[in-house]
This record gives sequence, structure tokens and C-alpha cells, in this order.
Amino acid sequence: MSPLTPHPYMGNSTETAHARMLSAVGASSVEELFEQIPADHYGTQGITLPDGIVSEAELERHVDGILRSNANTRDHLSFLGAGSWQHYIPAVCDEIAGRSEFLTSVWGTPSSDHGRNQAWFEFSSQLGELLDLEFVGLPVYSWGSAGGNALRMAARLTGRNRVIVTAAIDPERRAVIESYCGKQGSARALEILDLGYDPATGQVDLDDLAAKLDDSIAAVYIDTPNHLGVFETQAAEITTRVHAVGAEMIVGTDPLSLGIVAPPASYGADIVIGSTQPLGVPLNAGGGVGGFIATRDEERYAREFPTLQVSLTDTLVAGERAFGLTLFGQSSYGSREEANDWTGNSVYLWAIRNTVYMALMGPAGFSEIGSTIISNAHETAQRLSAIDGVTVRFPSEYFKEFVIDFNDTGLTVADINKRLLADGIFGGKDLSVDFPELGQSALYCVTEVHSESDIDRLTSSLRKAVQR
Amino acid sequence: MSPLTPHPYMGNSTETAHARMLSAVGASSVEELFEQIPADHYGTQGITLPDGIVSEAELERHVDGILRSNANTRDHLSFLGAGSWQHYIPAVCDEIAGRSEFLTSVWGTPSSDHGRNQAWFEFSSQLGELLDLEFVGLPVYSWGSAGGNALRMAARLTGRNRVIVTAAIDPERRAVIESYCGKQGSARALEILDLGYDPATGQVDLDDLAAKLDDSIAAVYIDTPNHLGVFETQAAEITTRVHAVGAEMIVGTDPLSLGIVAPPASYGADIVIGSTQPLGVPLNAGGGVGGFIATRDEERYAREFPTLQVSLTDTLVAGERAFGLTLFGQSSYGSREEANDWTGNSVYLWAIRNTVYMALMGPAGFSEIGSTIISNAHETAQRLSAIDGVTVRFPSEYFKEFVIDFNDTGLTVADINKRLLADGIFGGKDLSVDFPELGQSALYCVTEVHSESDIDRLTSSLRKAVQR
Amino acid sequence: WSEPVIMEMGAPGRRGTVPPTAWGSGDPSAFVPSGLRRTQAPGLPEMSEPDVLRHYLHLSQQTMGMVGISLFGTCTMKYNPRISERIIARPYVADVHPAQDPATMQGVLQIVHQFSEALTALSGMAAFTFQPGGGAAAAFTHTAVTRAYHASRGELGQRTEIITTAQAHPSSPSTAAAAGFDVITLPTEEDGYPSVEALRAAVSDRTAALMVNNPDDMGIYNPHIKEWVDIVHEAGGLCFYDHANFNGVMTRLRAAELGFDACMFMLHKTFGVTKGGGGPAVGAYGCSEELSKFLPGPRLEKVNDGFVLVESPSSLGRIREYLGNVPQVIAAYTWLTAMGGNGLREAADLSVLTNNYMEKRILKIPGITKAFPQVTKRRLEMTRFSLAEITAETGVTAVDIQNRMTDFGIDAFWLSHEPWTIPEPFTPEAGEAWSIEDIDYWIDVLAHVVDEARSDAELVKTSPHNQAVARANMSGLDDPERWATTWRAYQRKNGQQ
Amino acid sequence: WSEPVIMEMGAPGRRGTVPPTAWGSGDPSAFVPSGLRRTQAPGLPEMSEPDVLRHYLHLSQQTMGMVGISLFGTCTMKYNPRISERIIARPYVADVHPAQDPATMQGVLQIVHQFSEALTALSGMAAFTFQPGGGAAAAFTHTAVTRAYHASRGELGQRTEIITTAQAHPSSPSTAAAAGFDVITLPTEEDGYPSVEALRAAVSDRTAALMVNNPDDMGIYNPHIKEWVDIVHEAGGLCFYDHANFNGVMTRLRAAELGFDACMFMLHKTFGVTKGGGGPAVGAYGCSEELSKFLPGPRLEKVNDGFVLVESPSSLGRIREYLGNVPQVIAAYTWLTAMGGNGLREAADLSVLTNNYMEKRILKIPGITKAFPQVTKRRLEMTRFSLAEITAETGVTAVDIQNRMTDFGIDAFWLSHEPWTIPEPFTPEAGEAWSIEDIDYWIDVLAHVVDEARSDAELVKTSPHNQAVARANMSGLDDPERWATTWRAYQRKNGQQ
Repeated sequence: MSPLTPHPYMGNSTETAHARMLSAVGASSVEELFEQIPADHYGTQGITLPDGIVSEAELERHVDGILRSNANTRDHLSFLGAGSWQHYIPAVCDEIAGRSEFLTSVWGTPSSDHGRNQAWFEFSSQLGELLDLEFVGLPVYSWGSAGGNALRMAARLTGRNRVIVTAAIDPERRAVIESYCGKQGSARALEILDLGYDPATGQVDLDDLAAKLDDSIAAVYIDTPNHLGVFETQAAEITTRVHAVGAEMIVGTDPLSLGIVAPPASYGADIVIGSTQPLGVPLNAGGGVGGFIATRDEERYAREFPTLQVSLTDTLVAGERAFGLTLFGQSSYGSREEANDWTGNSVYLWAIRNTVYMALMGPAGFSEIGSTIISNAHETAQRLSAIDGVTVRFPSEYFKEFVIDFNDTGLTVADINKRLLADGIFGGKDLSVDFPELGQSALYCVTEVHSESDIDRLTSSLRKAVQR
Repeated sequence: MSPLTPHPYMGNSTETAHARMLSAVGASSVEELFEQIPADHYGTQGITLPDGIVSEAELERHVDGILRSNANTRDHLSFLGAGSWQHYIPAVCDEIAGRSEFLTSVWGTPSSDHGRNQAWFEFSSQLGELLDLEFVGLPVYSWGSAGGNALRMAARLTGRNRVIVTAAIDPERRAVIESYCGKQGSARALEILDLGYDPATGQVDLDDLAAKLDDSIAAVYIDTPNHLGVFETQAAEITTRVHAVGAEMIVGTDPLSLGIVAPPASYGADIVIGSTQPLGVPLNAGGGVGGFIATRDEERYAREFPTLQVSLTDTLVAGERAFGLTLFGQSSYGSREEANDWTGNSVYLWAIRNTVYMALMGPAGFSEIGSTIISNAHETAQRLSAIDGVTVRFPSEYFKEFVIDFNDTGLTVADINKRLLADGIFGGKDLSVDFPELGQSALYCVTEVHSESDIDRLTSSLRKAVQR
Repeated sequence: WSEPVIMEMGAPGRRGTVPPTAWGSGDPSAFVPSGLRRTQAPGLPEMSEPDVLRHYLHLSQQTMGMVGISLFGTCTMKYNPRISERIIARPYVADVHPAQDPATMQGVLQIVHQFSEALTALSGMAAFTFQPGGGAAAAFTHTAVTRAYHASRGELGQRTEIITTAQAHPSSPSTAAAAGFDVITLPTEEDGYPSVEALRAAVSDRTAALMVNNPDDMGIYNPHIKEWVDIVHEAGGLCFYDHANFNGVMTRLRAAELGFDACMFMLHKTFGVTKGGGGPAVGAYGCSEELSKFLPGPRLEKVNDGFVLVESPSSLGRIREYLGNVPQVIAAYTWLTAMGGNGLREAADLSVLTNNYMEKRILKIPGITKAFPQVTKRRLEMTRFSLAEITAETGVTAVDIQNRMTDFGIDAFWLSHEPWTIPEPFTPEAGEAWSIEDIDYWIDVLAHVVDEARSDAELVKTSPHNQAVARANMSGLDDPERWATTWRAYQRKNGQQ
Repeated sequence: WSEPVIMEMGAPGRRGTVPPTAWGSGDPSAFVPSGLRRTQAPGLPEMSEPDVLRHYLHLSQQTMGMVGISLFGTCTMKYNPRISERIIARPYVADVHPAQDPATMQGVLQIVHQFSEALTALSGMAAFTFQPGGGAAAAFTHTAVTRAYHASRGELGQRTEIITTAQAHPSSPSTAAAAGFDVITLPTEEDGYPSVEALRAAVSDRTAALMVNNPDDMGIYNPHIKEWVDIVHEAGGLCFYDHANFNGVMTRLRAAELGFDACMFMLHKTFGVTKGGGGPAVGAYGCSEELSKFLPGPRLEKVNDGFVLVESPSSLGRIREYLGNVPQVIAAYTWLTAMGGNGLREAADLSVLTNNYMEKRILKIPGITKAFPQVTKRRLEMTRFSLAEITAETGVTAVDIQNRMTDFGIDAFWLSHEPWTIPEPFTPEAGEAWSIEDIDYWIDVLAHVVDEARSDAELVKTSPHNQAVARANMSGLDDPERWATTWRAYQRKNGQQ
């Protein structure tokens, strides 16, 4: 421990300030102020942390020295998706999300937080337009969290404790949902039944649904597009069946698809969830994820939201608008031990990115990006499948991700990806561990960021990689 | 030329907006509005520019694709200085200079520009403290511009038209000064006499000064540290001699040295100039330069400033402060054909960076950075001179730059720098063209950004390079 | 400057940003299954890029954040160094994909590892996970670990109760309840915390865990905490230390040495990372060697030539996707590296010293009292006060005063978590970053507003007067006929659709 | 929020940032020559990092910039795309050293080259330099080129006069004068520009150059400009086209085809680059093949495998160090690439269309008149108006109205360069970036303030009322006893030192 040296982050870390405050409080040493803590509570092992690197130049050199070894999707050509997707982020998103006011805001009053609260309201409002739904919560941690929350909502809404969840799901997402549903068992745990997928299409196996769906089921949860990239074309039929047994229909979706694809509400989905990451949030080594939950504006649903929400309201001044938290009391901040779910800090700064992104895109932008993505993905899949031994597993109804089947190459995905990496390419996500039934397959993600020459590069590298 | 497609930068680039405005002005086509321009004035060759890349993602891909080939001082170890110096830029400087309000401000009222004007006043105030001078203009384009302006000021102050300028000067700076002084000849051109340097010390050759200094001389201009890196230890003596003939003493200096080095005003310099780039401005491929001009707050000098200046003043509200331009009328905005010099847009955003930098540093920061730089530079020079055939040309009185003499290696600086480059190192600036009297010598710059391991890397690469 | 809601802005045909065009040959719409095509475009605004930019710049300017002064309380408002933001915005963080081959992201993994080691030094816990996206998520993680632990011993059926205190943060009881436990909340007693006797009475073979914080939000430290831990351990329960209030005790207390099995740190509060209005955040959850096998995965392991990610067979799975909010971990690492052990010690010292300085001055304002005045020992990093006397005298409430203070550039203080143990509470926290001048200014404004309450109560009750908007009407926010979380709902409910 | 001057802030011992420590062994102070050691530390503030950050954030919030609405006039306020800022902040621009081996900075050189080619397409000029740091510096460059050109022909002694017009920007006459020329300013005549006859009378074998802009700041185009150029050329002078007012005519006029020898474009205005409160900026100076050998160097040349920098023997040397403000050139290139030829044409169209729309509405406000009303053809990118009738009626001046409009979030309009050819002038310029709603709002506010001038003149004369500070007192700014460009001077003059 060094003697007191003034630290740039602490204005009062000077002898003068210490002396002035000590004198004001009538203490002769700082140690005196810790009188509440019994002596035997103090850590005996001491704190072994080194002294601080007070010089910012040295600090940056140190941290930069560690991080610069990272490869990334900017210096590499990447086809990784599977829950975190590479999309172009307009510079305006960075500018707004980087504003000190937004970065450092906490919980002020509706007036002192007015601008931020309005931005949040605009997040919900714009997402509501994309989803065709009128009640939208502030974001939760991730798509997985949203799934867990939604299933718990459904269980409360129906008073049932069994749920059916698509098997064509991101295993990360599935694992989060399990934690929310109480995998390890407990009084209020929800039982999860797997909903198989058709090996030909990657879509829901309707027979399996029929076998499992009955009036003990609280909810059926499917994704469209799902983890294998495909749209669920039977979604309307499934919803009808789910509603027939009095269960809730939960649909997860990619908001970037909604410029060209019908929103789940249009075929009756009750709770719609998904990821906010595609809407202007960086990959962040996985730290870019965020989730949303939306329903019709019906009290029945609203009363079960675990999230915070902002609502438009008026002020003491006629004609003026402000924003306040609605249904705060039902959040865990208000309900404590009576809580039926919980909330806390989430990814509210990403909601700022999301709202800016949606405002920049507008209806035309969403329509165009959907078209570009689906076109680029299909074109890429077609070109890859021209390579000997390479096939597309579910060749028709997909959006931006598709499964490439390498079984005929006799190579593992791991080997292929190593070869691609040597060419500066991150190949698709290896599915062989989580989806053994697909053998040596990989999930490729192609979006608007990929140019034709990128695909030429991939094609030629992959052609080389699978030659033996 | 494509048909009208709405452009993101132009809200009114829609058919609707065109129609509405055309109707309001009573015109049937936009072309009609150009009725002032005679038909034969239109360009006949057409505009061959391609259509815009309206998609920001494609635009960034395009520009990034060009720029990413650049090497830079972040991915290379650099010892280049010579007018643009690598110093650490605190993140707070970037944050403030990047604020949209500062980036986009133009000329509002003293009230609507209040914050920016105050920041400018703080630039002048803090620089004044470093320089120990009370009248400081807003920045000019560069050290060279400041030199040109200062010499012209001196000519007007003295009514003389011959000036003496140090020969140990950056040739770029010298060339700018020549343009300002009217190199190509004209009625008001100033004649420039070279002031030789002592080949042993790199400092002013006092005999040469004595030979040239008489009462026809308007000013003597020297730099300390000068372009060969060395301080002018005879500055006080020179100033005395200059004042003795009624000339103005102009001294250029590096503000980063002033935490440890006496400001030129302390030995009587009349006009002090220098670069603002070391105070928190990036290298910017040479686009980071800026210059300052400062004098005592005497009307005689103030009336000759070609710059704009902000002055503190009061407002209609008692006790409130504001900032306005002082002596605006004497600037070329006010004087037009009566102008004795000119001003215009300059590098005022860099003044924001500068003021933040100075505020962060404080007196202790300037003292410490001066010490660190001078120590690192001397230590490096010593270690380099341990290499066979490598010597330090002016071995004692330098700040952050020093001349390394490679004559004994039998190699050219160009060859050596090529070898260093192969190791990821930008060697010192080659002096062999501009200072042929120094033979194969290079100007090395070492600052606070260089760690000991950086120097180890340089030493070992250089040792290898000069071995034959 | 009254900024419209973006849904009202724009004009048909305007473009804000244009995505790249497809380079393939096919008709994109043919790729969408016919039954799934969107038939009506979403009702989003159509705006130019500069108009979107300016709109959100205006909203940022209508947000106080820490550009004002915020001594929020319970949330440890710190300086968020810009250097951290600069680093995490770079491609080597922002553009790293979580599914990259770990060999290509060793820099990220190394920092995650090193920061985990630093938290181990501060807490004595054996292992940490950064998956929890905030403090509440870390508390929830503890309930999941608790389930996994007792399940592994075959006792989950029996262990149905989690014990907390009335001064625990809401995240403890709520996550315990959400995880399916019955919650026993021990009431605060005379000394400012529940008695050992109350704990003994609550503990049984049904006890799954204890979840507490210490000191609490009143700055009161429970000196019997080691005994508490022993009692719970004897009954077979796990002890979780909510370290939200770590600031005043960092470098002095180590959770493991007090006997706790697990603890959590809020990186977005205690470790200098931005709040962002409420995340992205990290509730770093650490636990003992014994519990570490249950931690949500993947687990980071150091091997000869770097770090690898390993799935543990006993892991409870995931609390959140991937490694959590990695940029925030990197920012916390950067902050902690700048502070060092000596800096943390100074921060804790300053946090307590400054709080005592504030308390001294605040209690001189007539009508302001301290919660639990009978606890006379110096409070730690914060003190809870009450404005009840002033409310009784003037009708002006803590919320009124909070609103009025914003007119002076001071953002809201925290009142109190539920339940309010004292009336009209407020709980500022000085932290270590604010200068003594700002602290003095804060107190001066408070004193001034209290004066205003006495001289012109209406002025305070109708405040704020200098903010972007006046006092919000909160009356309809829980009314299904009036709430509106989207513009479309608002329009419908107001007959504008 | 009254923000103190930073010189008043801080406290002894505080640190804002700490430089690295030296790693060498020697005593640093021993390296400073003894006579040159600083004896007294500079009187800079001592502040913590968060306090410096917050101070300047406050100052930024007290700056309107284009976060408000600015239709400044003569300066072509454009949208500055954030993408450009993102690009030029990256290491491949910001951290490039100008003395790097050109082989290591081909990306920068390629963009400089390509942008130069684009300007050639727009102007017909053979070559460009980006050294001039603004429009005035480009004008000065022209005077230097003019000197070099006539010197090369042995005529510099004789060619002592440069001709401009009263409507030329101040940079033309002032740089001509500063370069040692005698300046002949042709007065504005009935048609809004000087007559051909006046030019003929001024031209002689002493004529070194003509420096003009067209259209001028009143939106009036001199249709005889080709004849002017011929007349000057016949006399042996060079013709310089100040293209500050390029916005309304881009893609329609090419300077070289009108006969000009040289021209300049302001990248920080016309080409979408930020103003930064007044630079860094670029006045791109282009000239004919014949003059190009005099351009300040170094010159960029394309060789087989890239670009090299070459010093030309006839070059006039330098106008500024290095290649000029390279990041601004890159930003301009980025903007231009986004706009394209079609975008530029639309921008010119919109700039003229919107100005005519504005003019139509503004002239409906009673008391506002147009400069040179007898020029009835449509004005181009801007129109100059006069408030003289309103001033006569109410005493409220253009400056008063300018100040009052800021209270509504509208930043100052430009009045007029000297000399004021009409009383109480103002000169807004719509440009192409502002939406019609913002344009309408601007006019509505102007109309409202004009109403206020009639109903409550004092309100306008004492404005602004909603800004950070009230109307500044400009009376002492030229008084040596009262001006103060530094805090130290202010203290001394106010007896506080």
C-alpha cells in the first residue's frame, strides 16, 4: 500500500481534502470512521492487488497490449451467427449511444430523465409497429431471458406448469430458459417438453406437437426463423391448435425480418419475443444481446409483465407530455417477496441504439434490408452448394442463416473451419455437438454486410478446404 | 444521372417536397429557377461523377477498403517527429472535441455560442499561463503560419522589411514563412536572412547574428527547442542584442516543454509562437497542426494581431460573464482591402482539444511530462549511441528530438529506415536532403509514449540494420 | 424546446439510412414463403438522417445523467472513465463474435480471467461468473446455484425457504420467490438490523439459503454477521453476500473470510462502469470452491498456451447467453487497473469520510433527521435521512424536494427501497468521485430547497420549473384505460387512431 | 447553470491526468540547461478528471451548434455525416504520421488523389492542392500563385493590381492586399454587380488578377462573367473563381469552362465537412495546367504501383505544412461518394428551390424587403433581405432579431460581410439538408419575432432570454483598458491580481 497520491478519478484524494473533512466530522483518522466493523471481521489475507496504473497512457498501453491479439469480424470475414449477428451499425447509433448524458444516466425524475424516457418510449413504440403489438416492455437481458419470462407469464396466465419448447433452438437460449423455468427443480418449476423438428424442413414436426399438446400445457414456444435458419410456415396452424387447448402461443422472431415477413401477431401469437441485438448493437464478444417482450395491450397480459415499461402521460402544464413507469408496483422492486418474477438493470442503453436504428431505417429500410439479407443468403447458399460434397440441409424457407451439410466431404466442421481461419475467414458455427443428428453441419450466417466478393472469397477458400 | 431518389442527407429530396415548394414559388420546374444563368455558361462536358453510394454500409466498406492499407503509428513503433509529434491523447480530449455541439458550431451570437467561446477563452488563458503572457490569439493554421504572421507583425511594428530567421528550422515551416513573407516578390515582401547554427551545438551562431543584425532588421526569429531538437541556451543574450537594435524578438517553442523550461517571455521575447498539436491533437497525417501567437497585453502588439481573439466581458445581467471577439475590426473580415494581413477559418476545434488537454494536465502534469520526455529522449540517445557507428550529433541540450548521425555506418538513412520498417518501425526523419551538411543523419523523436521495451526493440533492430 | 415524439415526425418518402442492395440475381420476395409475407408496412417514421440525429441529440440534452450532480444513493455513482469507453468501442472488443475460435480471442479471455482473479483477491471466492446482467440477475444466479447445490445433496425437496431481511435489496427476496422458494424476511430491530435471536427462530432444516447485504442502505453494519453465517451453515443453508454496498468496505472485508459461500459485485456501480440508464451491466457472481462446479458455464480455464472454454458437467447451464457483458468486464478491469489496491482503499476511505462529512452538514438543516438515530456509531458509505418533520410542517414531501433539486442541476436522490422503514426517506451517497465543492453545493441546494418549502411550499410542490418538462402526472400509469407503452396505444386510447 | 471559468476551479494537489513516468535512470531536471529551467509553475487549474470532463460537457451544452437550427447564410450549413467522423477518428487516419514513407500511407494518398480528380470533374481545373486551411487561405494561395506566375514571366514588377468587387468575400481583397497588391474594388451597380464598363476601366497592364465569386451572397449571378474573364485575360491577368457560393450551381457550372484559371472550394462548407467552430477546414485550390507547376507542394503523382510525393522545381513552396488537413479531405471524399453526381445535382436544385420557397414566405412578413429588388429573376442559393423598415418603425435591429431567434432554438443568421450595401441586412441560406418543416419553423419564428418587435420592442432588444447568458456587452471589447483575452489579463484589469 502506497502513501496517499492524488488520483485523477478522485478529486478529494488529497491531504487537504482529507484534513478538511476529518476536521469537520471531528475525527482524527479515517480509520475511526469504521468503528462499526468488529476487528475480527477484517480480512486477514490482505489485499494482494497491485497499486494502480494511474497514468492513462500507461493504462491504455497495458490494456491495449492484451486486447490487440484478438481477431475480430472486422479484420476477418465472418459467417458466424447463431444468436449474435453481424449487421451494419449506422454511425448515428454510435453517436447517440455514446452521448455522456445517456451513458451515465441512472434513475432521476421523469423530468430530469425526460429525454431518455422518451427515447425508451420510442423504442417500444417503434418495435410495436414492427411487431404490430401495442404493449411493449423495456428490454430484458437477452432472447433467452425473454423466453424464460414469457413462459413464466404463460404459466401464470393459464395456471398450468408444463410448456412445449421448440427443439430447433439455440442451445444457449434453451439453457437460459431452463434456468428461468427452474431446471434444478423447485416448487414453482415449469416442466419443459421438447417439440421436435421435421428433418426434411427444419420446421415443427406437427405430429410431435399433436402428441404433446393438451390442456395441461401452458404455452407452446417456437422461433421463426429458428436456430436452423428456417421460417415456420405452419405458424398459423400451430397457433390455432395451441389456442384450441387454451394455451398461450409464444413466438420468437428476428426483428430484422419483419420488413418482409408477417409479424407473429398477424397469425395470433400472444406473446412475441426476440433479440434486440440486430437493431444496431455490436457483437461485443456476446455482450451485445438483448431481448424484447410484447403483447396485445390487454390488461390480462400487461399485469404479468416482469419488465419495466414507460408510459406516456401528461404534466402539470397543459398539453405537455412526459413519461413515467407504468405498473411499477408489480415489478420486483415493488413486490419483493411477493414477486412472481424479477427485474433489475437490463440493457437499457441498447434500447437507445435500437430506437435510433429503427428511426433511421423506417419502413423502407426494413423492407430493403430484409430483401437484401434473404437474397444474399440464398445466393450464397446456392453458390456454396455448387462445391463438391457441400449441400444445403434445409434448402428453401430460410432467412439469413442456413445449415451447410459437410458430411459428404468426409471432413469435420472443425477441420474445415481451421482451414478457413488460415485464410482469414470465420466459418459457420459448428452444429455437430449440439445437433448430432445433423452430423458434420455448420450454421452459416449471411447478411447485408457481405458483398459478392466476400462470397467469392469464401467459396474459393471453402472449395480449397474440402479438396483432399 | 438517375431519377430522383430520396437521399438520407436531404430530407426534401422527395417528389412531395419538390412539388410543394415548386407550387409555393409558382414555378413548374426546378430548372426555371436557374433563369439567371445564361445558357452558354453551362458546363458542356457534363459531370462525369458516378452516382452516389447511398447505402452507408456500402460507403463505409468502400472507404475502409481504401484506408485499411495504411500503416500507422499505432500498429508501428514510430520515431518520427519533425513538426508532428506523437503524444498521448487523453480520452477526455476525444470525448469533448467529438461533441456534436462543438463539431458543428459556426458563428452564432455570444449567447448561443457561449460555451464554445468560453472554451476558447480558456484556451488562451491556459496557454497564457504556460507562456507567461497575457495576450493570446485564437489559433492559426500552423507553427509556420504563426511564424509568417509574427514576422509580418514585427515588420509593421518596426516599419522595417528585413527579418532574420534561424536556419535550424523545419523546412516545411520555413517554406510557409516564405510564402507569408512574399517569397515571389511584391511591394510588401519581407527579405529573409538566414541565421546560421553552430555545427557543434546546433544552437545559434552568434557571430553570424552579429554579422547580420542591424537597425534595418525588423525581427529575429529563433526556435527553442529548434528543428535539430536543441534548446537555445543563448536565448537571453540574443534577445538583448535584438532589442538593442530596436527589433522584435520572436521565439518559437514547444508548449509541452514549458513545464520544465522557462517560457521565452521570461528572457524578454516579444512575440512567442509555436505549435498547438502536441496539446492533445492527433497526427492526422499532418492535419493535426495548429499554431499560436502570444504577446504581452500591450496595445502596440494587440493592434497588430491578424487573428481573432475572444475577450471576457459582462452582459445585461449583473454579475454575468460572456465572451466576445475583441479587435474584430482589424481582422480581414472588417478591413477588406485595407487589411495588412488576413484570417479565416483556422483550427478552432483543436483549441477545444488544447484547452481540455491543458486543464487535465495542470501544473503537475506539465512538469511531469516534460521530465519524462526529456529523460526518455536522453536515455534513448545514450543507448542508441552505444551501437557501433551510431552517434548523437548534438549530444547535450535537447528536449524530445535529437539528431542521430549514421555517417560512420556507411549506410544511408533511407536504407536504414527501410530495414527498420521491415521490423515494423518508423525510423527517424531523414535529414540528408534538407540538411546536407549533416550527411546521413536522422532526427529521432522520443516522447512519453515510448516505453523502455519500445527502445529495446529499436535498439536491437537498429543494431541489426547497421551491421553489414 | 418541446421535442415531438418520433412517431409524429417525418414525411413520406424520406430516408434515414439505406441498406446495401442485394447483389444476387433472384427476386428477393420470392424467397419469403408466400403465407408469411408482410402485407402492410410497419408504421415507422420516415425521416432524413440529420433529422434522426438531431432528434436524439435533443433527447440526450433533455437527460441530466452525471453531467449534472448525482449522489443517487445505494447505487454508488462513480466516475466512468472515458478511456474505458474508448477501449471497448474498438473492433478488438466491439466486433468480436462470441462463437469465434477461442484461440482468436485470447485477449478478451485473458482480461476476463484476470479480472476474475482480482475479484477473488477482493472476496476470497474461488470462482466467478459474469453471465448475470446485473445485481438482480446475480441474486437469481444464487437461487439457481442454491437449487443445484441442494439438489445435488438430495435435499432440494426439503430446503424450501430462503431467509432475507427487511433491509435486503428487493432482488434478494424477489429472486428467491421467483425461484420457487418461500421467503422469510426478518424485520429490522432496534439496532438497525434483525437480532441473532430472530435469525435463530427462522432457521430450520427447511432453510436453503440466507441472502443479505451488509452494511445496509442506511450505512449500518451488522456486527453479528459472522455468527449469522455460522447459524445458517449449521442448519445446512448457504450464505449469499449481496455486495451492492461494497464501496465503503472494499479492501477491508473479504466475503469468504466472513464465512459466506457466495457474493456478488455490481461492476456497473462499484467498478466504475457506466450505468447506461440501466445496463448493460454485470452482477459478478462468485462462490466457494465447493459451489463452483454449479456455476453457469462455460468456464474459462488457463492452459499452457492460453485460455480455453470448458463446459462443466455439473454446471447449472446458463443464466444468460455467452460470457455475459464482456465489454463491461473489460471496462471494469480497466478501471480497477487504474485504481489498484491502493486506489480502492482510498476510494473506500473517501466514500465513508465524505458520507460522514455530508451527514454532519445535512443534520444541521433544521427538520432533517437520521434513520435509527439511536445507532450512534459512524455510518459507512451512506446514511438514510428523513424529511418527515418538514413534510408535517409544510406538506412538502421528499419527492417534491427531489424534483425541486433538479432545477439546480442536481439529479434525484434515492428515497428508499420498499418497505419504507421511516417516513419521507432519502439516501444520498457521496462516493469517492465528487469533489468537496460539489458535495457542498449539493447540501447548499438541499438547505435552500428546505427553506423554500417553508417560505413557498407551492413552488416546491409544483417543481421542477427549469427542466424540459414539468412534473409528470403519475395518476393514470396503472390504469389500463390510460397507460400507453406505445404511441399506437396512446393514439387509440385518445381517439386519435 | 452558471459555469465558472476553469481558471477559478480546482484545488491544490488534484490531478486530471498523469503522464507516464520516465523509465531512464538519470535525474530529468539535470537535462534542462540550467539557465533555462522554469522557476515558477504555470498557474493552471488543478482538477480531477471527472471535473474537467463535466466542465467541458457543460460548455458543450451551452453551445447551440447545428443541434439547433442554423440557416447561417454564405456558409452553406450542411449535414455532417457521422460516418465521416467515425472514419477519420480511426488509426488509419488519425495516427498516420505525415513523414511516413509514402509506401505506408497509400490509402490516404489514394483518397487525396481521387478527391482531387472529383474536383477536376466539377471544375475542369487540372490540379488541386489541399494545403490551404480554409477559404481565405485558398485566396491567399491564389495571390501567391499570381506572384509566381507573373514573376516567371518577368512581369511581377509591373502587375501590382488585383481587381475584386464590393460583393467579393473579404478574403479576396484582404489576401490580395496582404500579398502586396493594390486592390481595386468595383462597386455594385444597378443590376446587382459591377458593369462590364467598370471592369474595362479598371483593367490595365498593371492588372495581376481578378478575384470574384459568382453568384454572390445576394444570390445574384453576374451573367457577363465570361466576358469579364476575357477582358482580364486580354490584359494579361489571371482569373480566380471564389467558389464559396458553389452550392447552388454545382454540376451546372465548371470554372474552367467559364474561362477561369483557378478556383477554390470550401470542403468544410460545400462538401459536408464539419465546421468545428472555424476549422480545421480546407480551401481546395485548383488551377489550370499552365499554373499547376506553381502549386504549393508536394505534388501527388500516380506511378505504376501507387502514389508518390514529388517536389516540383517551380512550386511556390508551401502555403501550409504537409498535405493540409487530410482528415477533412477524407471526410469530404466520403460525403461526395455518398452524394455522387446525382446527389450533388439534387443538392444544388434543392438549395435553390428551398431558397426561393423561403424568399416567397419571408417577403410576406410585413416590413421585410429584399436587397436589389429590381433584380427580379429568381435568386440562386440565397437571398439577402433587409429589416430596415422594421428598425425604422420599432428600433429593433437585425442583431436584436438574431439574438431573439436563438431563444427559439434557432442559431444566428448571417447579416452581411462588410461593406453593408443595404441597411439591417440578413442572409439566411437554406441549403439542402434542412427539412421543409424546419424551414417553415424558422420563418414562423422570424415572423413571430418581428411581431414581438412591434408589440414589445424591449423584449427583443434585451434578448436573448433563454440562453446560457444574456446579451453580451460589446462596448469594451476594443478598449485596451478593458479587453482581456486571458484570465490573467482580466484579473489584472479588474484589480484581482
